[in-house]
Amino acid sequence: MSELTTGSFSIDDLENVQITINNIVGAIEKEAESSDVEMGPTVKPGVSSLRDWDHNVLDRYNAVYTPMCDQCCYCTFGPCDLSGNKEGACGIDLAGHNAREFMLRVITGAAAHSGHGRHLLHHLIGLYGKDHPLDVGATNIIAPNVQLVTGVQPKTLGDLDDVLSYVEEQITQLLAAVHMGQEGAAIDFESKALHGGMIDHVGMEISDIAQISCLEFPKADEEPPLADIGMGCIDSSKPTLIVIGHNVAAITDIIDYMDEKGLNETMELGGLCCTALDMTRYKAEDRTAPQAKIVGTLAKELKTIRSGIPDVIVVDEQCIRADVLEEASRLMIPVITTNDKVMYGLKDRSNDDIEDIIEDLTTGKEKGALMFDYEKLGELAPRLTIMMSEIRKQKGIKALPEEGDLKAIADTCVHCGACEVACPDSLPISEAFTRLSEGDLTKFEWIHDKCIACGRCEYACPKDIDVVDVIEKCSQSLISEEVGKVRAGRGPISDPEIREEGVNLVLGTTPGIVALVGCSNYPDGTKDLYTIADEMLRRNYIVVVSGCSAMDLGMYKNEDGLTLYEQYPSRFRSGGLMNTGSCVSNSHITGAVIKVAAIFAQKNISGNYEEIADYTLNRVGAVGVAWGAYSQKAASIGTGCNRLGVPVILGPHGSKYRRALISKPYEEDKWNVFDARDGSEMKIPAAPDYLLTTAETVEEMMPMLAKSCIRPSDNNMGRMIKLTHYIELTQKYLGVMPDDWHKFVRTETDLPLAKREDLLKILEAEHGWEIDWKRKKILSGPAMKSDVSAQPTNLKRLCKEA
Amino acid sequence: MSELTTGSFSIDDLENVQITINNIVGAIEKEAESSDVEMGPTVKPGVSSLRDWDHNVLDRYNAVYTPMCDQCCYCTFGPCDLSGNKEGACGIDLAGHNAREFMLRVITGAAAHSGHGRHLLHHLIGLYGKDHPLDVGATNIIAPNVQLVTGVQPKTLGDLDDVLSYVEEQITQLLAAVHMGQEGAAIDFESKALHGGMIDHVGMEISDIAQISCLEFPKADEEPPLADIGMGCIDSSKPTLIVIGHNVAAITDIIDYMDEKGLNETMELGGLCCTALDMTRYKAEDRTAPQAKIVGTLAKELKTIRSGIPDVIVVDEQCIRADVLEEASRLMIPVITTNDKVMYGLKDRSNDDIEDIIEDLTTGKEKGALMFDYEKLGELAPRLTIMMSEIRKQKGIKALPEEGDLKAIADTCVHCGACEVACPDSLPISEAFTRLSEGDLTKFEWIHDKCIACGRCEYACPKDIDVVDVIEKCSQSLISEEVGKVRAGRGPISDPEIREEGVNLVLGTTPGIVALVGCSNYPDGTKDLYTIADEMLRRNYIVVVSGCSAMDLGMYKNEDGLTLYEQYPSRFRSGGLMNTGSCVSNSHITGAVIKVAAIFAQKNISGNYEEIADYTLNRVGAVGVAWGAYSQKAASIGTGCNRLGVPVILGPHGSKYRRALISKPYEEDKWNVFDARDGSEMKIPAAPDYLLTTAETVEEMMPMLAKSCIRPSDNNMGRMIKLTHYIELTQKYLGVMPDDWHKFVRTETDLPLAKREDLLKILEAEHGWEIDWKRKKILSGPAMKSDVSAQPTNLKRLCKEA
Amino acid sequence: MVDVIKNTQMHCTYGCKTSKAVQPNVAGKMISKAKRPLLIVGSQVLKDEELLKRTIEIAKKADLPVAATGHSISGMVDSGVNAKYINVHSLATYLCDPNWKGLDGEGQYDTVIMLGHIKYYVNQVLSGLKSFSNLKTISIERFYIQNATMSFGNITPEVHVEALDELIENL
Amino acid sequence: MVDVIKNTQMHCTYGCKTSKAVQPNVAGKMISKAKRPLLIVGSQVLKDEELLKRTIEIAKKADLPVAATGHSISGMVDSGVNAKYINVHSLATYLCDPNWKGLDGEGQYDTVIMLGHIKYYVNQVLSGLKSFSNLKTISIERFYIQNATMSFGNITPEVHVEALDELIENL
Repeated sequence: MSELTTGSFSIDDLENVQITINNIVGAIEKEAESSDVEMGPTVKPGVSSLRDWDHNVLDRYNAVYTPMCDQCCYCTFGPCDLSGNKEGACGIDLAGHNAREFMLRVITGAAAHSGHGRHLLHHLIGLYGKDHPLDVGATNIIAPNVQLVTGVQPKTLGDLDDVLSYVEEQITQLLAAVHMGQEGAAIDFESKALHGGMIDHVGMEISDIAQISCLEFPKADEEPPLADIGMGCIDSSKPTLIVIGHNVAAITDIIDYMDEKGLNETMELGGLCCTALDMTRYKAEDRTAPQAKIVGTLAKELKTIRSGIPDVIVVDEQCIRADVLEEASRLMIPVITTNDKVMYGLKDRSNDDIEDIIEDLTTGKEKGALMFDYEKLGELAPRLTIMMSEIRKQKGIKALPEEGDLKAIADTCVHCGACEVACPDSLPISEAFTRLSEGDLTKFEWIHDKCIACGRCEYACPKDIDVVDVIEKCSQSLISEEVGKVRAGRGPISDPEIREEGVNLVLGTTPGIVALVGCSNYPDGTKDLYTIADEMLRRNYIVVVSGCSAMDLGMYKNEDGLTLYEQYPSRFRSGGLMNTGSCVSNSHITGAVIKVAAIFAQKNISGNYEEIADYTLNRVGAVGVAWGAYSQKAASIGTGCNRLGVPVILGPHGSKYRRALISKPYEEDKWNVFDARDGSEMKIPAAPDYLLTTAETVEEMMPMLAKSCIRPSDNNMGRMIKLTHYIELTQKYLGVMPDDWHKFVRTETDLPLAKREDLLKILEAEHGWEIDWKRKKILSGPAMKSDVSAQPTNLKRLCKEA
Repeated sequence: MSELTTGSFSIDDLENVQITINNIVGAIEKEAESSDVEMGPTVKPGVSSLRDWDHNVLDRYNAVYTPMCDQCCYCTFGPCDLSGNKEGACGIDLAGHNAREFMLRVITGAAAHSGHGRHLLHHLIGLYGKDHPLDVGATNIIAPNVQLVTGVQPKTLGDLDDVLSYVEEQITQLLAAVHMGQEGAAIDFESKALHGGMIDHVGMEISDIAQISCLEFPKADEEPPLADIGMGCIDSSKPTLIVIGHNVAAITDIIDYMDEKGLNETMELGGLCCTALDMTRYKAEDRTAPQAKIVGTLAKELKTIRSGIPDVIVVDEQCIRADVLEEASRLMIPVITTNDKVMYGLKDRSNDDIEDIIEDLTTGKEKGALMFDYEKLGELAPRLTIMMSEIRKQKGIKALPEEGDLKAIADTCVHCGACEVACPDSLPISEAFTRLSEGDLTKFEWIHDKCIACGRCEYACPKDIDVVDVIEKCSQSLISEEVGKVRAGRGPISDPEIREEGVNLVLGTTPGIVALVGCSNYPDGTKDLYTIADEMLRRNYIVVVSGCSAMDLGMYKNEDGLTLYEQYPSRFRSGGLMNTGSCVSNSHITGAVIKVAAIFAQKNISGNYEEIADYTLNRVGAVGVAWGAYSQKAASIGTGCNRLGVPVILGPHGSKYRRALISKPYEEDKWNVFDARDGSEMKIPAAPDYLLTTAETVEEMMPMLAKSCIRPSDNNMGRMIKLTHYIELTQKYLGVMPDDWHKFVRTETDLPLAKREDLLKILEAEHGWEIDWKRKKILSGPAMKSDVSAQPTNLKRLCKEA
Repeated sequence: MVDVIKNTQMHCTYGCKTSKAVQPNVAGKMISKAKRPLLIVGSQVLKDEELLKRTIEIAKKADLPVAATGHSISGMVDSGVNAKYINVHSLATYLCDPNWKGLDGEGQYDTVIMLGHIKYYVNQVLSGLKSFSNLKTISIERFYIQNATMSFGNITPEVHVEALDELIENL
Repeated sequence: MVDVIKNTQMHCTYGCKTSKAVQPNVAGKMISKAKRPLLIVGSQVLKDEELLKRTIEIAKKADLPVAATGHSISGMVDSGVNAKYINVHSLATYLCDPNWKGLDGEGQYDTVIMLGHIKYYVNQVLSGLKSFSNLKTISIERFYIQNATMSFGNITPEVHVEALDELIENL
């Protein structure tokens, strides 16, 4: 029995009894011994285990609160007025409450991802068994986040189960702290928020590696196939099935049924949000182009329904408009819910006969159905779609106003401006109606590209104008041209890629990783994202995308009609553009960062969170961007990045997360670290100068990105490259030189080669630095020394004694 | 190996490896076979498993929303204006959002309890091992809630571990649904809220049976000892250590140290909130009177600190004012935090030498310390208390204003009324200041008894008057008399008690169970609770109390100086008054209800939630009361009762939970159930006519309580008794006859004996019923039949075919 | 004329929609004009005889049916007022239901008048009516009640009595 | 005189405390009187030449140092205005810090004037200043900004230009 491992076995004299050994006490330690896996100090950290690290980081990057409301209404002592940082009835002040609010958003996001993971895992274990091996491609580190946090190196689906229980325990502990009368200090709510963010990446990783391993997704693939995207790519003459959500578990059976019955030409299958992305990954391991089409992001949901094109809608979970059933049933589109997170009050038909369900839905007796039996769903949804297409045609279901009616609708507008006050982006709806009255549709077309179709304008309108319908109708020709290409999610970054690129990242010769993540809802549509990615790719940054950002990036083409996906290689290298996959694939971005420490720097990562985060913060120039207005998940994803030492920039809507982490570069004593070689203190550049902040415009963000990638470990070549981009981007987008560029200069070789002489002159004239003009050398001036072999760390404990 | 069970064992040829078998697949089924334990249909129900039951109940008891705010600020699309039930940017409407808000409160409460349970369990397993047997007294059903929900019959501490993981999984799933873009239907958020409430009782039960089993608490004890309670029972001349919170794990070491060192006479150990209650249960299994004193509830926290009496404060978790550190350090009272839920930004001193910590705290170098090592805490806290007492005396620390200064303070009041607007109960502070200016302290004394010492008045005051200090100073003589007695928490109700009383409850001859639970913060101090309990005990109701309610009930005495605890037996029987224990002991109240079904009705309870809830709703006259303003935990406790079919009345502050469940008695088709004997429909009385509602005053609540206990299963004697109380209480407290009493009359024997003739006359004259005056019999009129052998049920599936 | 609309300070807001501050004479006229009014009287009237007296007077003069909430009914026994006990939370629930027939079976109300309630409680209960009914709600309490359609401002007990007198004159 | 305080409608409230609606002439005088003012200019000025022109005029006439946020600095190069680029979120952070020495090292500011910002963004950023600083914040945007100390109401772009002209006259 010495080969006893986790798993299941039977014993002869216990009939019908199968024994499952979930966990062998000491197994991790044993494995560590046998395979030389070192364990760090924080295996499965509790809420307070990494608090020292958090307080260390928060001392430089201060929590900045911009409350959404200066009241608290959590408990029945209240509501309490906390304005001016007053205390409420329980003694909490506005800073504490806001920190708590932010933490709650973070764990809500983390719960959404890990709740998704739990559902997937139950489902996949049901289909493939606990012993199904995990396989995510060419890597020895299957689950970098899992390993970093818990010390576990999962090999099978079953191994993920226990890790997920740890995640759930931590989330419950954090939610408990939200309760009245718990934490009293804002800084400890911040530490809890960071804990929640870290946990989120574990939950995301579990979700994605489970589905990659079971559903034949691309596995660290450097050339995953391209998929169609856009409202314009759906052939609306065919019966159309639209799926919405984030969890492909329910949908694979539909794809299989359609394949099996040869329905791919008969009908359209389109998806919105991450389920769409994961549909294109399903069975794409062999690089066959996916049949399913991506309609678009959350911002396209209402527009898609209002178009009347879907004949049936299937929803699963997350990022689904709450009014799908209401909106769809107005246009006689049956809705099938498939997940207990979203049930819409519909009758559970899981145990009913398909024919009965079809009868009830085609006759309109029921507006929709709840279906937990995915095999049944696989048959029901396509069949119903084909039938509903015919029925809806016969009934002459009419969506959107007639073009001839637009002027009359515009004339009813009284120009009260209520719609503009209600519009999240203050779009000029009133003016567009004036123009429409004159027969000019172009202003509404212009709005279409900025409008996220939230529908608030319609509720505000005293004349009950269906503003979204008007926008959509006015933009029909634009919409029909909305077609693009997205690379299917490749999954993790492979070990060979990391091995090759790690050194460039740490020395700075690859200027940085820019990760574009999160939701869409960019007031300027897809263009902003394209601008960022294009600019940074040209400058040889590594650009990684995921989720809705990955979708939007595929919607914009250059003059030759090519998307960025078609122009840049999908490899983790300087100038590479990778789509990791759906929302939960964000874990591969932090995963790649962790792997840089593991593979390039040969660090132990098991249960060694603090050291790896410290390594990242001081050496890996990576920055995340979540540009759009967004759900709670961006808060958790971003916060998970933050704890790992990766800064994140949000768009202006991101200020409504109510909390940023911003440093004060003028506090000079905050910009010191230890040199691990001897424990001496060393000055470091004030970059990144935030861990979570917002940018006002894309133009402002460009130089911020470059500066955010500057790290103490940059060698001279690396610093020169980064500084070049920082200066060039500032000049290009702000029209001026950055006023702090000189603070990043340690020696003349840090200076951009082409401008070296000019810059030396400025250093001499404006900053009083001493220059040896003969040798073009800096004699005095820099605050920092250039010493590439220094080992910058925030952690005294990692230092050798002097 | 055929005796293999869950637990741990070692194998000889695997050195240093101990194998823990957490779970044997099929073990439950096997045990079921061997011991004839039947399993119901919902073992470890997921989020949707009991949804049919919820929808069934919600069809009669409609969710009623009274929003605290008609906006939503969850995500960065917002904030959104939902007023008038508008939809926000994600499509959610005000009803849906409010249902979500309520659900979030419920799971916050549930997380607090189960997070507490997880902490306790880790701690106790660390001390006593996984195999430590569970023992809660004379019962075969050790964990009725656990068994009902999960089918597990736990025997050891280790058995609880797995159940708690299930709880954490469910809480995570529910939190996930809070995320933007999940559930769109209010009714399904309601179902999720009910799920969270049910889960809460599992979490509470785990917490309490773990500590009862390990810490020598009374075990279903019918005569637990009495403990001292009240701010007046602390001898302030002695060094005083005050502990605040809900988790006694950290405190037992302090008690042990004090015992061991003979410090019980040297210093005072007092507690606030549930930790105090559990201190009096610790080692009280043998009925020795506890040394530790209960200072009071949450409402006494600020007053206790402001008094300056504590020399050291130790906090653990839950219901601790967030400003404890700030308030305490003003009076040089060091604060020790002991739990990761509450850390106050303090330095973790767990690994430091006690002498160093004492040095830092006695010199004021640090305001407090974080201490996770409870053995160290056990020594640190008492030693520090004795030292601080001396130091604080020497420093002449002054708390509260001098009596001579009161008039001057009163004169600074400008009577702007801002304090009264800020006061949660609109207390007449301005008038009290006028009187105080005239030298009259009595108005402030009057306020003292109503004031919950939340401190909002102080923040509102433009003259910076420390209003709470003034109230407290004016009430010194009153406070010194605040002494009472509380019976230490007895734990669960025993099987013999249930066996004896079950029949009376189901037939109604014991008119009902009234459970007084939840927080204090009664604007009328302790008197309201006394009034309710006294009235109902005199009427032979069973009264069960827990938590802060149990404390407050001990603060009021009759003319003979006796508390109700001293007047009524602590047995589960008609006219019995029981304190089950702390907050988590609320699970024993639902536990008792479950046991009635299990023991009296011989129902299978394992994984059989729906049937037991249906049984309770239709046959067990129990009602909960949570009278004060309260934290989120009351929402979860109450909602757990609701799913089980137990109605709950809240005080007026409870309306701020924003959601009630109220029926419409005029919807006559809602008041039918099936008779399980043949599936026929039968009319039932409209009682309870709510599952969660509020009462405006204690006077209003009295008749509500009586009516809430009326059930279809009442026999004639039972109905007569209940109706008698309903009529008498209405007359006594409202001054009128209830206008619906006749609706509960099925036959003349249902009528109160003493008034039978008068009532028959009214039925004839006002309601047109036909009476046979000779035989004093009702010939026609009643809407319902009297049939004691009927088996009322909401569940068609439980009915025999006709 | 008593001015009751000067002070509309609230401790906290329930959102953007805020009740219109109303003077007693206007309130009086609106009550008189209502087609199907209901006076909802809370238990706080029992704490002040002057208040109770005026409550009864309002009910009688305007011939208003009274919903007596809490235990306020005990103050109106034999007062000649058409009062019925009802729990205010239940009442608010029924008031949102177009199918409810009223306390007298004659149908749903169009205007309710709130008097004698606990401030935070009535505000909370009215918050439901504000968003989930079309009912007009007039608060004549001595506090500014944000969630009513119309409300007096914050006034002293003395001014409150004067204001009610003026309201009565205008019935 | 332009009336800019008529419409103070907001989509949602951030709590009870609401900015005082202010007329252009009053705002102008307050700016002139400030001891240590800072004009914070957002990138929206670049979308409207009239607005940009007046922004520069305000800065020059009142001799205000300018914090140029977003990429607004690109519109002020060579305009003769004393402008420095800074991220507005960072700026708001420093404005809450009594130890900050300002853009020019001369010390913390007492009054900031907001112009040319994205409505929801500036409101959000100001919410931090409202609760965590003693700074006076004057919004002269064309939207009512609740979290400022003082703000114009909601006005059209045309009225906005007129209002700024009037403000300039009163500097």
